[in-house]
Amino acid sequence: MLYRETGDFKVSYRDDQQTFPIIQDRWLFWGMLAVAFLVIPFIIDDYWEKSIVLPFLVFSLAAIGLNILTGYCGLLSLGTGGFMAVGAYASYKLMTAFPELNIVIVILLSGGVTAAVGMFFGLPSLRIKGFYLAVATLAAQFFLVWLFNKVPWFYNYSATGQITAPERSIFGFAVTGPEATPAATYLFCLAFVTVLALVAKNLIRGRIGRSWMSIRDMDIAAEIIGVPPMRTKLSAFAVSSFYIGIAGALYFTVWFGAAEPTEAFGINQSFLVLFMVIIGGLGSMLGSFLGAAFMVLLPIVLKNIMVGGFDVLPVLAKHVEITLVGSLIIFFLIVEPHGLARLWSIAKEKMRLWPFPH
Amino acid sequence: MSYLIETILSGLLAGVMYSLVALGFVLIFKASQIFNFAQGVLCLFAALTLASLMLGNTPFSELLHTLGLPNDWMPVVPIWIAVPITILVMIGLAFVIERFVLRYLVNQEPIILFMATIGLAYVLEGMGDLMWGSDVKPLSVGLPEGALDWMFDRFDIYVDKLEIAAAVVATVLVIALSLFSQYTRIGRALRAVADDHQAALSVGISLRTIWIIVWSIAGFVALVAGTMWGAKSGVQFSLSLIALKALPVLILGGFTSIPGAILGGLIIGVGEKLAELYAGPYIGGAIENWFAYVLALAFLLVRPQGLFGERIIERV
Amino acid sequence: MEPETVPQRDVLMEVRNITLRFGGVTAIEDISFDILEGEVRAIIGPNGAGKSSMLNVINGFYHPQEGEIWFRGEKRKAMKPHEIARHGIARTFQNIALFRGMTTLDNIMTGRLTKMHRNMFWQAIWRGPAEREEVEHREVVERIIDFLEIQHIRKTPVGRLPYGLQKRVELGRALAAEPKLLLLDEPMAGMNIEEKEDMCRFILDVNDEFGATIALIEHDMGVVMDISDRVVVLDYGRKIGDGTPDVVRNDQTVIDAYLGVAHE
Amino acid sequence: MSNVQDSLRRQDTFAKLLLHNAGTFGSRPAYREKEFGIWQCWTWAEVADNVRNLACGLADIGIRRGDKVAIVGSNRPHLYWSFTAIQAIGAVPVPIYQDGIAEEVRFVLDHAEVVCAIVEDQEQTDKLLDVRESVPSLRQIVYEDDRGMRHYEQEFLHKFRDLQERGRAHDKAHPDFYPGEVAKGSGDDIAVIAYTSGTTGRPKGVVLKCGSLIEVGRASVGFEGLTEREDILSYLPMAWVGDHLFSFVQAYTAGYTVNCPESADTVMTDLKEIGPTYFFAPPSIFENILTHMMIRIEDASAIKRRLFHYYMDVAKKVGTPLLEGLPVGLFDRLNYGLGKLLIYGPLKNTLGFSRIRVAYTAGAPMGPETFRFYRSLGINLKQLYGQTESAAYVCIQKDGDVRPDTVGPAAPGCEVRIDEASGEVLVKSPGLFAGYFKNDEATAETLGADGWLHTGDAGIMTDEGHLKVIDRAKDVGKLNDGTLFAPQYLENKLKFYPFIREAVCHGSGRDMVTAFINIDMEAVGNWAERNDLNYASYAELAAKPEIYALIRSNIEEVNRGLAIDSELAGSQIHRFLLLHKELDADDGELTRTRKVRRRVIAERYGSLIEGLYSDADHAAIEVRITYEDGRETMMNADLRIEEAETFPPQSAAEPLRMAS
Repeated sequence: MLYRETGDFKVSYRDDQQTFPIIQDRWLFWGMLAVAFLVIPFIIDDYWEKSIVLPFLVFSLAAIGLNILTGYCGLLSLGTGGFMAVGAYASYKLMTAFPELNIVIVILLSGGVTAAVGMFFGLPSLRIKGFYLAVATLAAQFFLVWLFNKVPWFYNYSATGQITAPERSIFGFAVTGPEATPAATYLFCLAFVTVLALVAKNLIRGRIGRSWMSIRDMDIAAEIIGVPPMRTKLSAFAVSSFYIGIAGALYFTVWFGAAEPTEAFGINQSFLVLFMVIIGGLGSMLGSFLGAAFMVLLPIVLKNIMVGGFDVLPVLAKHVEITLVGSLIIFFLIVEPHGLARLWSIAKEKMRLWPFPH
Repeated sequence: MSYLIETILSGLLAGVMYSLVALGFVLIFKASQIFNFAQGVLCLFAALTLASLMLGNTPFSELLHTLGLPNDWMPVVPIWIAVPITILVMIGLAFVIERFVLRYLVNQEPIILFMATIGLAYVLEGMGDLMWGSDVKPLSVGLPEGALDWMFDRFDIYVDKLEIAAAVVATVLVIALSLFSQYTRIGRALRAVADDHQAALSVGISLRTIWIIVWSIAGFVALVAGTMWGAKSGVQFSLSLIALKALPVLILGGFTSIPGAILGGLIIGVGEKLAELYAGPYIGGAIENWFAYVLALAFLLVRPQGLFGERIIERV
Repeated sequence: MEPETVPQRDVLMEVRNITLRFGGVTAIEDISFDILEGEVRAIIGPNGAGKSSMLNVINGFYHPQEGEIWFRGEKRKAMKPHEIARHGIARTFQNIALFRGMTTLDNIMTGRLTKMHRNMFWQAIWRGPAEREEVEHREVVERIIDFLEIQHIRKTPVGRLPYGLQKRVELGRALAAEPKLLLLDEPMAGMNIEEKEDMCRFILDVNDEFGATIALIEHDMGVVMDISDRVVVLDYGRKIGDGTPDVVRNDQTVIDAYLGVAHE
Repeated sequence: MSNVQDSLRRQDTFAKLLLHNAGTFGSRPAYREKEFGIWQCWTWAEVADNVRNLACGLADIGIRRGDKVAIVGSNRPHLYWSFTAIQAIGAVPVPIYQDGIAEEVRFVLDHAEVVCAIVEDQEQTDKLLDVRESVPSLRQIVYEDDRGMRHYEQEFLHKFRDLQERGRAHDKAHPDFYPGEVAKGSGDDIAVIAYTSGTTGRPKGVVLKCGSLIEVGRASVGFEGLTEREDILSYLPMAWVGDHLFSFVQAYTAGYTVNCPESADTVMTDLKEIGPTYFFAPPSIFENILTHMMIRIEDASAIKRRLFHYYMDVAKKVGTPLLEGLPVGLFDRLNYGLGKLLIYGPLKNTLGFSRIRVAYTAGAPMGPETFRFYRSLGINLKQLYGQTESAAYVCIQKDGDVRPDTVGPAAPGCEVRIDEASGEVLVKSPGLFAGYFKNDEATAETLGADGWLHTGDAGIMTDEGHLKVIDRAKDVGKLNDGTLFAPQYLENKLKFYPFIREAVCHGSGRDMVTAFINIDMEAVGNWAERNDLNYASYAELAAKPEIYALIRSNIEEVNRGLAIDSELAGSQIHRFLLLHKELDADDGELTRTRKVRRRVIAERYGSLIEGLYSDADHAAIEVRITYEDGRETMMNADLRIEEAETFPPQSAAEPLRMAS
């Protein structure tokens, strides 16, 4: 209905294959980016930062990571929590071992470390497929959490077994530690998310993305037309883990400032991210964001309604919440198994054809 | 030496329990290609229901309390009534699951069904807590407990009677299931559906019926497994995590093989106990959590089709 | 332009004494034949004769227990299918094996993957080398799309396309690799007469304009006799005939084993 | 040399105009073509270069001044360049309808003494090779698309690109040749010989001169204020004078961009992508789009459908006055604005009409209902009146003074008058042709000694000086009771209904009016599906009683409308039948521009007409039909005849309601 595509024709392949080929989408994208960078920093407060915005940003990254592996390359993973832990502990070790190192570099390196670990745990994917592989990734999940629990070197032999992020700043603004302002942490994460999301989109639309998708859609045919399965699958594991590692690092350094592996990076975290990807839409960048937003907001909304609105006991509310989250997931899978992204694209298609139905 | 035997024995017994959970998975996977992640929670839910009935807990008591309704009217139910009631609850659950979940997801991709079972796990976990509360509940179903004296006296080996009992029950269950699937019409239909949905329909049983039956059986198996685990360590949330233990068993044994599930369970049980005994102390202990996976993985790399799977010839 | 009446053609590929077994079952037994540069070579035979297995051996998906394959004058070493693809062998599949989640354009672009080299760094940045490479290959692919007359479905996910068009897209994907040898596994199976005619035209045009050597499996004898230069006949994993369509058509063994059956 | 410069500066030929355009807006896009997934683009400078090479190439293969060169193919930039290249060396382009059957093509080639043909692809090459034997003058063929041409080895076949290469070499060797040839050109050169499809007889070659075409171009471009920034979509047959005016003459004089679709099948998609600012279509296309739109909206949800129809009614009431700049109430204005947001805007967007500044319809009169419909959406649609012989330039409606029932006043530079005796429209236009090629007799008949063009149209001048074209003069007749009978007027009213694709009315010299109806396969098929009617063929569908009922209701609505009009109340349609086949240009029943050839139809369907004027409730018919490849077959049918209700004449007190 709002689309006016007439006259927006493409005279070069570059225009034709840009990220947002429709001009209104481009406006929307830039508009949202402008709001995100120029408006929100001035109105954000502590509650929004810690409960909504940072979780959304961090989990968006994790969801992009998992979507690359599961949605684009077709490899189901249940080890997201473990890989986030790798990112978190890598950033902790790097921050404490090299205090002078810039936090941006620390976080990127943490992603790199996680990528390496991810590739290692991706090795079984060369022999096994489907749910067998999914179960295999659980090995990574349990092993890694165990590792960070049991080997004191990782938590610098602290008495509690917890890790705490020291303060680091960029351009004089603290982005980690208790002094960091909501605006600073928010912008810090937003910058990462923006750049990394664009990078992910670039990878997906080009040679590498097509190899991933070919493996996903029909691995045998892909190999026969010349896609090397080993390199392709490992690259998916590497890139996916890189994103998840960075998400883990941000989770620990910027969002919580402290972490303890069993709670923060347990199997439930893996499921949470998987839900985001499925509900958002497998194989969709937009879906990663929508899924993250949905799963971050859902419990908050439910809790506010129950505790705030009906004065239900928090414990009871927690139980109701779990039940409702589970039901909603089932409901969603039934209504639209391809996720929010598909709903959006259907709506968009309708808008483009309005008032005609087809 | 006796310590080693003790370890192996206890591993075998624990393995039987893993097998029991894995069995539930295999049944459902064979009949419907659904990777049922909720199997562990099913165990928890069954055990929770049984234990609470026997304790005389009122369902939804906290909720009733919040709503200002009477919440203390359930009598203590004797075991011989509580078990049938629980079985009925599990069968009812199978109906509900078929009616409200599976029916709408026919022909969806496996990953979608898998996600639905995770959703189901959440729902069951939440419902269990809502109905019965989240506190730890003791469960005593009259099984013998304590050390098996003559083993202890003769060989200085400690074996828990409860575990022996569990093993016996599990064995009986497995045999019963095998007989059921071999010699009954429904059983044959279940096996047929694993190979070919059309074939099953030609036996004259609808897919929906098959699903309900298979989920009911899985619920029953879950009840047995849950009861055994619950009797051992009390009914609590962590019980649902034993499902995760059953997963490597599945990899090892194959998703569709009942003998695979049993043998896999035993191997994992023993392997994990031995590893904890010999390797654990050197690397920090508590390796039970992941060792089973690594074992299964290592095995898979050698034999990707699992213990009893056939070598697949890929065609294009 | 030299008129192409010169019979002297080089041997592009030669399979020598290939034997392939699965467990105890012998799928192919001691088969040898050659494929000449630029020809259309048909492999025919009743169901289960080992035709598809033969293609799978040629593109390295199956590894024969015995025998060797000579390609472009060299004995081929043991290779993975994706390496063989890089050496210039592309194929289509009996049961369409397209990437269903991708568009026609993307499917055909995957055919170019062996020719794209920009590393992950450039891919991530996109602007610059990666984009230039992408556009370069897009141009080639667009010519294939134009050639196969599938412009109107360029951006349609292939899962939504009718069967005949999917077959065409698959041919496009194979063409995109600019293969020396193109293997077509029943390119016309399940098509109506009109679609078959189109496909025949495309195959001949591919042979002609892209200069690809073609080895194809086909059941429709009329089609085979029309478009192929030479025919190999297999039956129960053995070769029972080899020669021009005319020779094969009049060969008594072939008639007994295959044509007779087909005409009954 | 300075003579050359002087001559070039005069811009009285298209080759000179091209040089001028290349100099003035050299880097602006002149042509775009959807190919290989994107819009390939050529600037004016590039076009000038291409044309120069091509022209030199043509000279190199022996084309000389005065030679006739045919152009056959669909709308492609290369073929448009060919016009200029041919003209540049003093030869004469002869565009030929590319969907014409072999015999039509042969006739034109032979009649025009064509020596060379520039064709699009293998299909057209084959067509020419087939008739080459019987056209001795044809010596060379140039083809653009080399697909499938690998084994064509005849030395008289040239690839377009190779020819341009030859031209480039020739140009290098003789750099003065091209400017010299262009300078030799003058406004008096023949620009094109356009063969009219004609509703009667053999095609006639209309000779149009460069100077007059350019004058027409300048005048019409100035009239509408067209600039080099316009975008048009060229999809009409290149051999039709309308397309020539629009895609060639005006494009050169205004310097705007000509966009060519990817193929005939993708025109609607391409239209949507380009979103032309200036659009030209014969009424049949507008009618088709309208029909299609109505079909599509019927599939929409009830809410959307209701919204659509509501706002269509609003548009009918408010849209046209707004476009005309008349005062409209505030509420209506706001409501129309809302409709623009909800319906009109998106609608125009999905059709590709969002950017249109001016749209023309020409070639045939358009039904007033269809015309009003588009204008009410805010599309500045106008009628253009003209014929090949006047370069399609006689009357144009003026902004702010557009009426559905007239074609507007005489365009700048034109004079129009009505012959008092015959009521025929007589025209003087700067675009007047120089005569029919090799047909002085016809020339003398059409172009009187007084210099007036006898159009053959019957018309009247309104008091405001607007021309109202009633019909072809020879078609207008009288019923036995003396009532005026204008078949086309009735047919256009009928064709407004989506279910009616074509109509042929009879009545001249009869007691009453009757009609043949061609149902619209798509619209009726869609309706049938919705109503669970099964059918296997067009003929079967057209014979269904339900469909007869459907069409009858349409006809009766037309009758009701006619009853109000005192002059035409007598020409209500009494009896009708649904034809079992679609009228087809290949059978000679329509012209290539889809005009009804009454004489042919009267001959072929004589028994049906007799049936209509008897008491019979059915009539049998046998017709020969021709396939595209020239094969023929006989087709039999027995068609039912039904009556339609007619209404007593009323006074016009009640305002004429628009059918919806």
